[in-house]
Amino acid sequence: MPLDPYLKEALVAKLTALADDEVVLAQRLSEWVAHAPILEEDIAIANLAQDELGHAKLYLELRQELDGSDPDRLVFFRDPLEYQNAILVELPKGDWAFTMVRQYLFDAYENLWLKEAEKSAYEPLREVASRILKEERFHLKHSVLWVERLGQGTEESHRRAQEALELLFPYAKQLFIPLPEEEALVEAGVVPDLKALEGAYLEEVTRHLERSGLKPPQGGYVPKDRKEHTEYLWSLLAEMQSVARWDPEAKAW
Amino acid sequence: MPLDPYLKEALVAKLTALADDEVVLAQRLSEWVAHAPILEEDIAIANLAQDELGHAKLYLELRQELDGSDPDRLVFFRDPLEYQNAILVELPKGDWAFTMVRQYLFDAYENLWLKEAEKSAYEPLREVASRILKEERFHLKHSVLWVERLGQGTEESHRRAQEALELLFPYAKQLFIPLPEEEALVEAGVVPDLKALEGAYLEEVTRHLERSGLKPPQGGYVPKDRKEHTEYLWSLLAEMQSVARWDPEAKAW
Amino acid sequence: PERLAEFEARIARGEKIEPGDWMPAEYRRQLIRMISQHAHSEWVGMLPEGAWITRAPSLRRKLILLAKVQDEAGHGQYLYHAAETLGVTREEMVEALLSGRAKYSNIFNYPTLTWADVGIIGWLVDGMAIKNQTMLAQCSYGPYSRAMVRICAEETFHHKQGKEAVLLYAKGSRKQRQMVQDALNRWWWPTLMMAGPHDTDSPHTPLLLRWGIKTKTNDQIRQEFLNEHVPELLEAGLVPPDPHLRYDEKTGNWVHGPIPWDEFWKVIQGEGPMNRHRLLARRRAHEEGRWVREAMEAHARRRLAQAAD
Amino acid sequence: PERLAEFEARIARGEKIEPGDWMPAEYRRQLIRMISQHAHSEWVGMLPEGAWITRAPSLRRKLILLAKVQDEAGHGQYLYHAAETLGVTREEMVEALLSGRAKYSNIFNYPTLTWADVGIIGWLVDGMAIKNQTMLAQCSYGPYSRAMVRICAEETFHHKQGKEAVLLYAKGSRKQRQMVQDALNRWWWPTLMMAGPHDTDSPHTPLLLRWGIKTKTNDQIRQEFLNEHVPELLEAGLVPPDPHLRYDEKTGNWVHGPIPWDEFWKVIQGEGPMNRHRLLARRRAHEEGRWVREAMEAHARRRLAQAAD
Repeated sequence: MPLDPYLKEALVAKLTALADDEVVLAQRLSEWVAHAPILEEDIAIANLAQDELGHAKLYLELRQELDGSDPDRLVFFRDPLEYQNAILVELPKGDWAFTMVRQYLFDAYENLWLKEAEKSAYEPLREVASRILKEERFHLKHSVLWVERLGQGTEESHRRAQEALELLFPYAKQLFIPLPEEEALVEAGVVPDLKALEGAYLEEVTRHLERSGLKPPQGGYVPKDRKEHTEYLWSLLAEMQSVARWDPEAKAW
Repeated sequence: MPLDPYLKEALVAKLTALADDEVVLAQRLSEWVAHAPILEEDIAIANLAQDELGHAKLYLELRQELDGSDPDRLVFFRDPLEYQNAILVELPKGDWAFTMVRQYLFDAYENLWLKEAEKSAYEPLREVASRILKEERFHLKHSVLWVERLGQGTEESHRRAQEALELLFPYAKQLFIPLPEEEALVEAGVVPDLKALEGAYLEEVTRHLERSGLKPPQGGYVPKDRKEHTEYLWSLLAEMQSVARWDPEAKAW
Repeated sequence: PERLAEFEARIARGEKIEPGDWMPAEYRRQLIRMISQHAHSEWVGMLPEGAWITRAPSLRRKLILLAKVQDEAGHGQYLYHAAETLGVTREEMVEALLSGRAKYSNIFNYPTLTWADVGIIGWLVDGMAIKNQTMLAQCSYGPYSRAMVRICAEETFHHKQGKEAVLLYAKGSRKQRQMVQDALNRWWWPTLMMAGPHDTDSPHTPLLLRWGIKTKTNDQIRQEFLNEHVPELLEAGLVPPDPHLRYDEKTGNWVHGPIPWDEFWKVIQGEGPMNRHRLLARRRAHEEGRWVREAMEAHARRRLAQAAD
Repeated sequence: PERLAEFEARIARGEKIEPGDWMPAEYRRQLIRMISQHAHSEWVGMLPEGAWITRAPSLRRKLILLAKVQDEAGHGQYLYHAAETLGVTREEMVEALLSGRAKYSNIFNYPTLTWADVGIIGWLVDGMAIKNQTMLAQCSYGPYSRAMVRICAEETFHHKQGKEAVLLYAKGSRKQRQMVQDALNRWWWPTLMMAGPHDTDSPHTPLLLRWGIKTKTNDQIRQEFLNEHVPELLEAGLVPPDPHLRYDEKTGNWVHGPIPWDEFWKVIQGEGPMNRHRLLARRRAHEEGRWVREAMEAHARRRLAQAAD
């Protein structure tokens, strides 16, 4: 399918936002590597971080095909206010409950989105969505199980999971707020209609959370768009970009 | 007193090392501001951080008189391997016991050193030492009291203070390792002889720690020189220098 | 009623009410509410700026910011003391804050996204705060009035430093200019809302005015702020994000467009961008500091016991 | 003694010893010591490299490093399993590590100060490890030998990737070249010491050789490492920090200067630069993970109980 200039620009923006979520989430997951509660989860979390980062790379390579931009420049040389990630993924790593509840909320969204994106009218996105979905199914299994374990484990794990949920749940709703240019992409069948997915998402996660003994909170602040961030993003990127930006004369890393 | 070129170079190195300790310690203290256990200690810790940073500025201004270097360039644009701080001050902030035991170990050293430095043959250093000593006496009072409170407080505070001491104590000894060029400065009466101070220091801190119910550990790794660092310094500086280095075109901050 | 008349007469004469003096229960209640909110605002207000101490880009700015945040902690301390003169304890006030019952200034429920935010907060947020505090320095309650005099002096300093930084960046590099304009865009409406709802929506105001707790209305304060700051911002090449902003020749006032009050009420009800984060940060510091406070108390008891021997 | 003779004959014939087979107590003891040390080394070894995942400077390097550290966790897992076949539990081994009784490779008691350290570790530290592991793949104990075959394949990959990064930086910018030479200076001697003390100071070696646990001596391993890596380093313009390093025409070997064994023994005794930090990091993860493991167990019990209904 040929993209007109307006659609092309909108798709570039959308791919960037998709990649930014993955990059930032991978960074938070990376903070856990070598510090997980059991060795098996060190493996799992390194694997998750790797997959999310790999997905970011796929999205940015799609973008590269459209506008010739360099994925590494985008990741390591964009400033915090240029990042288009959702706040959900930038919040500090917290404890294991926070990490797993966040992962679950994100995985459930991503699975839904990808299943629809597999039907995209834009073939390259369709292919990438299928590739990513294969891995994301495993992510979701993993985080579904953890939500259940924590929710139904001990009193302490339940308390921690519920506390995490209180903070995180409103931010999950931000994932369903489209970009300003996204409507045209939806109409052209290029990307799924987020607004149409939100209901199914809330139903699905509420069901699983409640089955696990957890209660999704009412209310809370939902960011209005992806220009909003928190105080935590600057430091996350300062650390992440510190080597890449350390020597202006370095040509390759 | 006129300094010959060799002494001048040695003094530049020494002033930088002195400043680096203060800059890095101020950074770790800054991480506490707004998060202290009581409001009064938020005030105290902000004040400590400010004083330490002010001292760094004084040392770097002395250096500026010698070689025209810009204090801000030195602080915000030197790389981690160029920093000459002792490892004691770069270790992550830890809990309140870690912070206060470290502060005590550093304050006790600084007070001893400054009392001798007040007799320096180099007048500008003499003056700076007197100015700094006025503040450092208060710092020492504050950290002496905290060591006592924690050591003799509750079982938990004692355990935490002792654990902090286990890790920190060997690093305090690094403070008494002179720079390669320092001997000439000592002979010329410009700076105190660290080796001569170490005995008095160990005696003083051991006495206070033991009076507070804490036991300085035997052994442990003592860094051999100020080129040694840990994994923690890169991130500390990445955060600290992130705004200053963010825009190569910015001329002033 | 006789005592009330006498009390109101004292206020009318411009006398200060002092802790031991008789006062209406409602006067006490309003003051406790206002002073403790004000104290909480200082304490919570350390968080958004405090987040940038570790990243301040020069020795001088870092020293200034440390001093500023230290001042805020100090203001918190005076204000808690001032409130204590009305018969409430610090513990009660802190507990009210941590449980989410007590309020603090809405402005601190917005995040500081870049270093420029620190400058904008110093200039505009403190600028608005000073308007309010200068008025409160005239307050009829002595301890509050005196705390305000002291606080105002320090705030004026912060205001100057914030302005100086913003003006520097406004004529700095392309990225610096962008950074500071972005920060202005984010902080403009929250700052205007700091003065509180319009007079018509502010039921407490008449009573507070009568008892000399306030001497100006919210809209008066907001107007003073605008008249001072808008010309200076424009002069610096910065543009407030209000397409309706205009100068009214007749009144000599700067007139703003519609304020997003919906947002204001949401934030007050706990649904602002950083409400949960601020409370969590305060609760976490409180929780993690518990063993420290216990050690302090245990040590103090031991000292006391030794002294008694 | 008869069984011992038969056991030694099997080894002499190149047969593998398997878990159920008879083996001398000392053989079992030595293997448990070696395999668990090896497992601990993988687990602790995740820390110095893991510290740089958040700072890796490109998508590709970050993916490679994540995969590498994941592999290390995986190696730890196989090796704990291999040790378990000898009748020791993971809990016992972990407890021995956390209490400081068990050893792990000295090399992980040095800090990673810059990004170049990650490249140097991949190339040199893994290079030395491969020499050792290739030998251990011939080990007479089946499960250890098979774990080593699998591990070697992955390590070879890490080795190649480390070398590729180092070579790139060695011909990169001035700062990159400096960074990588600095890293080489810091890691050179610790890497040479990884092969263990000289044969003359290594009392276990003869027995380990006889029982086919090892098939080469420490000095042989070290020599192989030098002969492979020194020419490649020099070719890249990097200079090992050993003024006595020279090529011996007669033997065809690269000959190193005196190794700082004092430091080696200190580090083994717990007095290396990062010993306390490594143990603390492992203990802290263990402590902070306790409630998680408890939740896992509680959940598993509940599941089991439900299944039984």
